[in-house]
Amino acid sequence: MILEAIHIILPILIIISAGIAILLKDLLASAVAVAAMSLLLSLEFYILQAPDVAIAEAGVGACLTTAILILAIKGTKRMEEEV
Amino acid sequence: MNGMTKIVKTIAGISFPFIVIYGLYVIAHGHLTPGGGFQGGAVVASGLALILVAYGSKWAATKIKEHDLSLLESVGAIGFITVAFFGILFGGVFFSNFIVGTDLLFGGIPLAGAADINTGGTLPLMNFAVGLKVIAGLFGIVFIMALAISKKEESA
Amino acid sequence: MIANIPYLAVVGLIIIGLSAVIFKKNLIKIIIGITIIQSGVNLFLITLGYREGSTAPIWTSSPGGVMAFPVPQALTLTSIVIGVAVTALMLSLVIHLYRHHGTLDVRKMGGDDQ
Amino acid sequence: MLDMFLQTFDTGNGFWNPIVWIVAFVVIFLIVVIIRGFGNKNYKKGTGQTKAFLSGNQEYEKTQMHVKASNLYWGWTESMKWVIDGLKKMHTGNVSDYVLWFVVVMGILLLCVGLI
Amino acid sequence: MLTKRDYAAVAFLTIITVFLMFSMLLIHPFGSPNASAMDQYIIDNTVEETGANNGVTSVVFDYRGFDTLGEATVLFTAVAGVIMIFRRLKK
Amino acid sequence: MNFLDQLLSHAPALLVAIPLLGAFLTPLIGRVNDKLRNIFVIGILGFTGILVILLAQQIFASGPITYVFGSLDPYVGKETVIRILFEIDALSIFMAMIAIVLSFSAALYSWAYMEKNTGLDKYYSLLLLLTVGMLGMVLTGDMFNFFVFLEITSIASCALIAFYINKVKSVEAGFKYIVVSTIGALFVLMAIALLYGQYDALNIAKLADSITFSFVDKIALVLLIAALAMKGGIVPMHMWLPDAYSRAPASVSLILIGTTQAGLYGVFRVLFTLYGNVITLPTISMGWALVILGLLTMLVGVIMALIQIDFKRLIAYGAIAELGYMFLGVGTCLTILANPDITLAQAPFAFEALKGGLFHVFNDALDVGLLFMVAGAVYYATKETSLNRLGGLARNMKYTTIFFIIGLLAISGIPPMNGFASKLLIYESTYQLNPILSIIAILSSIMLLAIFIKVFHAAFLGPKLPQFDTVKEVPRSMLLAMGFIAAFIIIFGLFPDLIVNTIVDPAANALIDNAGYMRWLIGG
Repeated sequence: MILEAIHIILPILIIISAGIAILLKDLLASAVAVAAMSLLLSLEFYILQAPDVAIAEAGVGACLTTAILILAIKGTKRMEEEV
Repeated sequence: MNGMTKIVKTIAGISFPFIVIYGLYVIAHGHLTPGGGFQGGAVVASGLALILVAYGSKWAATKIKEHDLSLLESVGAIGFITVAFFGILFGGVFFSNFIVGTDLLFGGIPLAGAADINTGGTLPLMNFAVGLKVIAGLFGIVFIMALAISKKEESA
Repeated sequence: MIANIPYLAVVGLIIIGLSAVIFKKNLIKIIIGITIIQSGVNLFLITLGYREGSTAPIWTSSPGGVMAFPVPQALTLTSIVIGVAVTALMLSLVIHLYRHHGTLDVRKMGGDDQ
Repeated sequence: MLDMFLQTFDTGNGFWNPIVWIVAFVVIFLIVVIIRGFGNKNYKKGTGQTKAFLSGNQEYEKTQMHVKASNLYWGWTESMKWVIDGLKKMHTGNVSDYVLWFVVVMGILLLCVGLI
Repeated sequence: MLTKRDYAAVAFLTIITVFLMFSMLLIHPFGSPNASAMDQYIIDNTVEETGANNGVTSVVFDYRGFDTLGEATVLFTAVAGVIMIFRRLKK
Repeated sequence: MNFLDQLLSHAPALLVAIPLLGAFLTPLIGRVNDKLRNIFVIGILGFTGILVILLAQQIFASGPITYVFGSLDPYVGKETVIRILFEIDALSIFMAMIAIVLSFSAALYSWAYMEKNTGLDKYYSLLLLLTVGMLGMVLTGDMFNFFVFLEITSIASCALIAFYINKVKSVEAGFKYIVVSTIGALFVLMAIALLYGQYDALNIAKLADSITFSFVDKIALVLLIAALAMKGGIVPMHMWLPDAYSRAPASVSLILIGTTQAGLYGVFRVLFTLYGNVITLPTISMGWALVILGLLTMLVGVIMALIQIDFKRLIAYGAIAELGYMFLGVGTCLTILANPDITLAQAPFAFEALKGGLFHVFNDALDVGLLFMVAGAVYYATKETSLNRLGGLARNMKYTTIFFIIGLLAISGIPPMNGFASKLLIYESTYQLNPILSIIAILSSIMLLAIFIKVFHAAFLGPKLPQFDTVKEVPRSMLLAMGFIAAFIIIFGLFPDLIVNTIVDPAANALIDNAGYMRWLIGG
């Protein structure tokens, strides 16, 4: 029962963090939201019995992708311009 | 990009060996426990990225050149494809797992459900090659981008 | 049985990512959108391989019983690494574009036909 | 071997043989040369005969004689302006629009294939 | 203010959403795949054939090793691309 | 002799593995010597080309070849296919020939054309990787493997398009290309996952054997077709194409033709082979969709080409128009095949249309490739791409002008060049489906002639302009590459029958002969 609840809650959380990543105006914050999404995704992978993918997603998605995103934001501009 | 404060540097220095050892463990035990060349390589690369961020890319540029990373990556890739080519020579087919069942290293035949570190045939070899490649590749990407950005900051 | 909620989350992620690519004006936001689509597709692949009450396909100290499918997990691994490669390339192009334009607005990249 | 090369290309409704075509061309060319041989031989180089005759007007400078690429087919582009303007408006050069077009085509195809 | 483009985008995104949702409802229910020929074979035979305890690694490096070569190539390509993009130009 | 047999039996794997090994080695060799690296790359591509020809001979003689990676026992005949396999039939090897001809001439052309740039080690490495991607896409028999090679192709070509990083338009073109093709590739992956989820298989033949055309299959079909057509540059998803083609180095534009055609190959393979068993069920709509997209592609391509003043951009729009002919030919065949009331024997023109479409794939690669090389040569000599400022080059660049005339005649389908033969097949067969189709096709062919005569007039004819007084003929390696392609064009034009009978006919047969593709699976 608890597992089923997690199966329902985690996808919803993932979608929420994806939405936050899109909606935030601060690119640094949205990069962090993407990292949070990756972390939740890797948790979901772990629960779906894919520990290999969970490690890869945590290492690549949550750490390295965020690192290069933040590097790129550092090299460009932090805030999203108003229209 | 300059380095961070002494606290960050120290903590990064302390945690770095653990991250690297965990990553190497993941690579070496890829055929037994969750993980493998990619995952372990990604873990080690994130450890290296941590050091890069803590000490700054200027410091890192004195220690390592992007040439060397590119070379290391080529070596990993060539090692991987060479193992695959050996499949033609010894196993008759490209990508054949020719070591399983021989007396070579990693050639042990697992008893039912009890593979150990000495089994897996070409799998551990490929794991090592891919691990090397992924470490060099992923860290290379982060390193080159960091270097390019710091250069731009200097010129601006 | 849970009424395919993870599957619907996949569609949600893909559509969120696509709308980010279509509606957002910031180049890095577009890249974040693509990352989200990638996550959605990865989640879909893993979800396809899941079996109710299964264990991971690893025999070391496994309790036995049904196992989750290994093939989709392998495919997802490949897809994750491809994703980071693409993201890195796109971001480095964006850094260059910023150097030339001084802005990240997608409308700056006009065509030659106007 | 040779007859393999000389086979005629059968298109289902007719045939097409480039070799014959080329032979015909060569023959026509020879005929033209022969007819040209009957022409007037009084032509002299270096006299006024070689200059362009523009109704007695002065000849333009060489660089101005060349019609620019964007001026070619001016009439056609002028009369088809409504099509060309529409198409130009379509090519915005914006990545989001490119993806939007992809989404549009995918939606239409989904409607076509999914509902029928 | 919504432009014509926004309306079109929303309309077509809705179409895609609806179709994808339907396909997600029609595909096999969560957690109980309806066919398992390929995967069951791998689960049954991995340990004997490849000598690995990790099913995923055996798929990645043995059964579908060629994909992994492709994946390594993608990474190599990306690194080559990034190095090329940030290369030093001749002055 | 034994060695040759051994080589030939492993040729399918070596076709991909050898350029790949070459790509990994190129940066190492480039450290030693530049000239050595160029020779190495050309040698690798030449060797691959020889392998392609050897393999082609074998396939045209004895049917499709299956190569299983990793085991001598492919588990065929048991209930499923476990491993990745290469399934090479006549169509695959046909596309592989195109890819290798383009790559080889691009490598030859780059020697002089790219000489003065930095970063050439990576450039050549990426060139080989792009070849690997194209070859892998056309040779593979596994859906996921197809996706992986698709990604290799897009990443390598993106990096190559952005080669001139100091020019902002190149970087933009690279960025647009990678965004568009990544999204397309992700939808391809989504479709593969949908198919996998239903049938638990990834092999094309196995999937084709078990497809029932349920609702989910329909969705997967649309996702695949839309994404691959975008990769192939079909209107209205073509807009990345002129940007990418015109801003890349000329040698890269040459190979990019190969990548778009690999995308088209994906469309054809999906429609005819993957969904081949249910080809009468996808209703007639898919065939008509192809025909309509083809017509749109032709018209938009020629109209946009007519108003361009940038040399390479104009050729890029011309290339788009050419893509329409292929879609038209293949779509015509599909409408007949998909109609349960008419068999193929009752409508022989459908097969002619397919032959025309496939023949045109090769011809288009050659013609557009030659024109791009000429554009590159003009740029190399004058550093100028705007047609408004060019003029009178025929006086200084005699060979280039001759090659341009050959390309002009070929692309606009003037007899006796190769474009005419394939277009003739398409005109005659589409006329029997619907006369309007062939009228539009002929019309756009005429417009193509007009477009390229404009280029000819603007760039090559006219008085000698003072700013181009010092212009010289381009170096020998570029002329050699152009001559290589031009020789193909003339041979294909003079002996169309030979080409159609030896390579196009088997390819067309392989495309509609679905049972032949799956023979090893069904019949053991």
